[in-house]
Amino acid sequence: MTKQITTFEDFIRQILKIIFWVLLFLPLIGVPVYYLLDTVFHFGVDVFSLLTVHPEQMINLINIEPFHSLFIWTTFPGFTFAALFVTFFAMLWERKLLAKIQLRVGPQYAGRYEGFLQMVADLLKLLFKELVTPNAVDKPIFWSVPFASMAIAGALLSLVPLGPTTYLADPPVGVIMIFAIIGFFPIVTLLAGWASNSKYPFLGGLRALHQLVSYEIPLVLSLLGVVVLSGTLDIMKVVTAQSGVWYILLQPLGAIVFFIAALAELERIPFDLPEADTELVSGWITEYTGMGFGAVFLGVYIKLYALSGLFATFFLGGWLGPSFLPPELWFIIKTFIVMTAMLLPRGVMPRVRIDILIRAGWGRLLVLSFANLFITMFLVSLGVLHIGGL
Amino acid sequence: MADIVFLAMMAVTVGGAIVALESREIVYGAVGLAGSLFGVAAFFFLLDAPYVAVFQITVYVGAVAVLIIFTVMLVRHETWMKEVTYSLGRLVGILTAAAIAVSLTFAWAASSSQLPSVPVPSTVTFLQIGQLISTSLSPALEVLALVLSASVLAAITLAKVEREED
Amino acid sequence: MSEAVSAYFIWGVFVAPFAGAVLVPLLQKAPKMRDYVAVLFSFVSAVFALSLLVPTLQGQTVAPSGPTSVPWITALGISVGVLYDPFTIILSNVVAWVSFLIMVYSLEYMKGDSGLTRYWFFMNFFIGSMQLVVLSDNFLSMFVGWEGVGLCSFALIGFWFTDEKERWVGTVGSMALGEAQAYPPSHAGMKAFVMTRIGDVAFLIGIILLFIYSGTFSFTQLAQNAGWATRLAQSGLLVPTALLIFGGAVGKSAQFPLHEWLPDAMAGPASVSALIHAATMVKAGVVLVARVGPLFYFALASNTSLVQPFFVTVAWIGAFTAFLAATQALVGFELKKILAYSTVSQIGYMMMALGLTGLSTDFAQGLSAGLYHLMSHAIFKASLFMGAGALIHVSESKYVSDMGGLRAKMKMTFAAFLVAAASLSGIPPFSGFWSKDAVLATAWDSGQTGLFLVGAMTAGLTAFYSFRMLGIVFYGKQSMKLDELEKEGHPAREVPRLMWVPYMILAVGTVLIGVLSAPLGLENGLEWASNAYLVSLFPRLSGLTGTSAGFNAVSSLIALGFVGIGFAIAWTLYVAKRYSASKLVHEEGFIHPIYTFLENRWYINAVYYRVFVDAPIRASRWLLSSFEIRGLDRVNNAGAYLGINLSAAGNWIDAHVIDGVANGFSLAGQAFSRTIRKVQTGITQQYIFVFALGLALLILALLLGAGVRLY
Amino acid sequence: MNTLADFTFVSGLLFAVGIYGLIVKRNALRMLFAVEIMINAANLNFIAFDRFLWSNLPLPQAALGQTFVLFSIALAAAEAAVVLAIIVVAYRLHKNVDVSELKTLGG
Repeated sequence: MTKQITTFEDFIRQILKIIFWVLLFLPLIGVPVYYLLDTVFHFGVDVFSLLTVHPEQMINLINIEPFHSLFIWTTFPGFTFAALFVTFFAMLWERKLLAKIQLRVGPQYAGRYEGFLQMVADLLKLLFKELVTPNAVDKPIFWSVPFASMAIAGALLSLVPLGPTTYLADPPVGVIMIFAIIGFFPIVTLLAGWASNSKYPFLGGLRALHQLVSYEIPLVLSLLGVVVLSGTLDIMKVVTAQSGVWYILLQPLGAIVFFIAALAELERIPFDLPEADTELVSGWITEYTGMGFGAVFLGVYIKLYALSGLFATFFLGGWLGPSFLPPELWFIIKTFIVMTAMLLPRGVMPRVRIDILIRAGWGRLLVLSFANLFITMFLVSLGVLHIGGL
Repeated sequence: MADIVFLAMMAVTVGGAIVALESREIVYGAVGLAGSLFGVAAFFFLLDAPYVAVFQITVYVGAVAVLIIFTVMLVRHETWMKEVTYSLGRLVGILTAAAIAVSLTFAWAASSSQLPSVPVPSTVTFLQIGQLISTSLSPALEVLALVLSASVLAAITLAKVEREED
Repeated sequence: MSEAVSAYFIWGVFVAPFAGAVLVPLLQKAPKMRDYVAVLFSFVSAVFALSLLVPTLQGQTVAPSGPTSVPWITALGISVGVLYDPFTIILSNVVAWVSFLIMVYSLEYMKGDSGLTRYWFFMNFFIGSMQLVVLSDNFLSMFVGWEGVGLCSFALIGFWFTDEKERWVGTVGSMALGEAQAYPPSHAGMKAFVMTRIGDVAFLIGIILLFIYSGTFSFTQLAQNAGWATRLAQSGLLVPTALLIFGGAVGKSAQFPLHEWLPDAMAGPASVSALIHAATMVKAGVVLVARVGPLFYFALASNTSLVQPFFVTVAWIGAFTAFLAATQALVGFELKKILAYSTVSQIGYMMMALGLTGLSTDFAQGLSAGLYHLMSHAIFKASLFMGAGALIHVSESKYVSDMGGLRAKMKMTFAAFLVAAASLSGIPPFSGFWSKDAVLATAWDSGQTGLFLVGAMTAGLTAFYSFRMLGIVFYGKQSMKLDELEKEGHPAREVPRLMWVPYMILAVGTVLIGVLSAPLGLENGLEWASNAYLVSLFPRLSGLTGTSAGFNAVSSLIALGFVGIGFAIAWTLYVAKRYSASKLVHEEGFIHPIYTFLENRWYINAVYYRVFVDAPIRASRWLLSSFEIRGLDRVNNAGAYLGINLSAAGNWIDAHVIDGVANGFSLAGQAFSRTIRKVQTGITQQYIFVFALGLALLILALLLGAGVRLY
Repeated sequence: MNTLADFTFVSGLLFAVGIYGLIVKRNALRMLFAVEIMINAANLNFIAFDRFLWSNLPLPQAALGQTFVLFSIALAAAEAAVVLAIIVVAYRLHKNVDVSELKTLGG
């Protein structure tokens, strides 16, 4: 592996190389180790704040409190948790559930019982597959899409509170932040379609653009009723405002619109036109192979989890529930129920046509969400409902 | 002295702007522009204006960038490739931009002693912005709504006329 | 005592029709739905109004909980809000319920018309605007509603804008002073619009004057800080301002001299006429005077005689208009036109009552009389108009001479018509008798004998034309037209239930009000409402305890005498048919010229057309023919001849001398422009370049100018 | 701590870049980019000055800077929509998006 050192220049080069790698990996390994030790020995020096000079400004950005529990948080409610446990479980659940609905068996062999290790097998398969980069693609954009897909889904996830103390970020404008993050998805799909430089991905990307843009707006507007009722844009406060009545009872129209728009945002059946496999092979993800495909797919499922969680948060009272179970568990139960509801249409519904889809988005859902908003505002101004809880 | 976060954001913002203008592939330019605007949004965060920042992201990244990329795709690829930049023109541009930058630098250096270096405590919340918009600035809001609907109508009309001619 | 009612209910009264108006075009694709939604929203408005009326009827003042005013133009401190007091609430209820019944009636009456979306939109908008006029708490938002009413009247009068011949109002071919007396609907709409606009301009000038002197449009603020009245009085503008504002009422309520538009406003559908006459448009003027009168009267706490001329004007204009229109109604042959004249006449009564407020000792008495008459008039006139619509529907003609003998065939319509006409002519015990009596009693009590006599005489005329109309339409032989229709297989029969029920309800209402008026103490109740209205504006009047004039035996006997005479003549001529009326009219004698004079509307209309329509047209024609063609053109021609000769001479000089110079100049100019043109390239980049350089230089120059050292 | 001068520096840089782009580029879309960059430079200035100079004043002034930027962003979005529509139309008519070639509009 290493070349024989014969000259002084080689020696210097080798030293510099070692220094470079050490400098590169020291923060990556050293800082976490430092914090791990810090929990035991309490050094009293906050290295993280030494690295960035004014972290308190960033506190406004993401309300991360003491830094030493960063690790727990990122793993438990955050990305790793979602990716490893929820997503895997959701995929397996989806496949088994749909199989049962359609009187099939579903995954059967991997794992001892009902093929419960199927997803691990799939992951291994994807990991060991060759990463093919088609000739005509625009490489930088093409390969940034999987990461962007995962990152944006993760960003959305970071806004979902799991419990009263278990949350990643609690910005004062959380609801609008959701809108901002959702706005990234069309770009990613469009860029994926364009960068693949191939017929089907491009068509899929354009379809995705139409669909996502059309349904983003009802999605946003359907939440405004909730915002009016709770009188805040802070997601945590929206949850606590539901301690009396869940908003699904006060906002049934908004909940329905949000649910349908979320289905469309997720490109799930019956709104799976961008990746309609009978027409477009696999839509905008056709050209991805191996773990690239896996990453895009992971992003999609994290998004599913995040949007289900948001539905639970906004309409089902989030982590609120009787105290015999921890709030985090309540949240997960509700999210799981919503997720199942989102998976179900795939088993029973056909795909809609593009014009119906667009017309439903602009002509029906938009009107319904406006109606919801106006009814809410009317009721609030009449004094039937009250801002900031019931 | 500016800190690391600030410098990084500055790099993203200005770098994104330069990429937006100088990239060979115009899609990269669009992405660069989105990055630059995102950087500006980060500055808004830094300046305790989270509402404006999120609004900026929603509008620019969520809407304008999508529109631009969409437009890029509607126009044939070869058209962008015809793009030529004359070296003389570039020199002139750089000089002018430098002139602007230099004069602005002078202005800023001259007045820096009088400008506050520490921000005053901010108490503005988005609720207050909303109140301001819906009360004393409501005429402006109405005019803005008119302008927006007019521009949407204009855009639709332009597209529609074209379809009829096809 | 006060009853808390959500303020949103008050807003709802006028917001609901507006919302309905907005919804109607959206539901264009579902016509049935659209019709019912339109009616539903007027019903919602009426229910909102009723929710305010209930506590008022229990003798409580409504104290709304919630915002009664929201900022509108903050820069001028103007807000839009609602004013609520028993007076307003009663008015608003009359408007709301009568409108609602008319809307129900239109469901059947307008069935199958092609412009129904337009119709429902403007009807709802009309109701909303009227409620805005009634309920708004300041002049400016009232003016908005006012103009909304004007716009809707224009659109609805000219509803059948395609101008088919049978929709024309007036008899085609009849002339007066060489002016045609028949107009197509679109013309009638325009006429209404232009004529009321004259009044509106006066109104606007008036309220702006008021604003200049008081700094506010709000009624309550005007009432509380009365310093403006003194200032106005000092500059001698008090009465002129009041009269200017009254000008708006003159236009909208069709009072002399701006009354001519209303008879022609019949060109619209009958339901529209009912709405305009009974519930909305013409009542707007009454509402306005009821608002303005107290303001001007009580603003000058010490010296109320300063505004006396205003009230004298109002009262006499009202009385004169009542008489004028009643005489014209005597000879009308178009069913709706007779009713229109009668509306003008009855509004005249209301104006008279409102004018009498300031002339008598008890201000509230006239106010309550006016309100009473407005109420009863709204009810019986809406009934009459809807009945007229049914009759026109059945006989397919607007002329009373084409009807006749319909008594047996349209029993319901006849019953409603009879009751309403009796009420109109002031026959006891119908509501019209009591309300007219209240007006006349006020005149009698305040010692205005002249006004009283005019009013009483007009009452006689009213009885005459009411029963003349009734006699021609329902008694006697069936007309030729109806015979023809019968032959064609369309015999006259009762209209559908959806049509006759609304006006039957109103007819029953007029009976009920009439019969129960005395036992329920209705007049005292209205007096209380008027007092409450005045007190709500001027708290210092809280001791006001005037009671209604009640039944004044002398005045009502005199009036009844006149009514009896009119009734007797009409009965003899048209019901019993002892004499031939047409013979009486067409024979040479003293009646014929009077008949012609009345038929031609006292020639006022013709004179208006002469002066305001034809004269400008003639003037411009004359300008064209004599000034333009004979004058200017000759000058031009002469100039041209001169020019030709001169140029022939000049040609030589030109060719030899000037060209040299000119060419020299042009060459220089070309060279110059060639140089200068390069600046204006149309290339954005260059502009930006220059802009940026200029910006940089400007910054540097400013810095240098400020004494900043650059090194 | 970042001073006001830091933010104005960034804003000035962005503005200069925008000016450069407007002068050098002839592609309509690039010019749109440049304009957007300049607008954002201005917005950044608004927010920065508001934050440093005005945000402790009573309410109307304190929120004015942010409010103004909100309006500005909305207007910029409208402008972008119209410009992009024009670009698409111009491309369909002339098969070109180079402004120096689109001179027929100038008559």
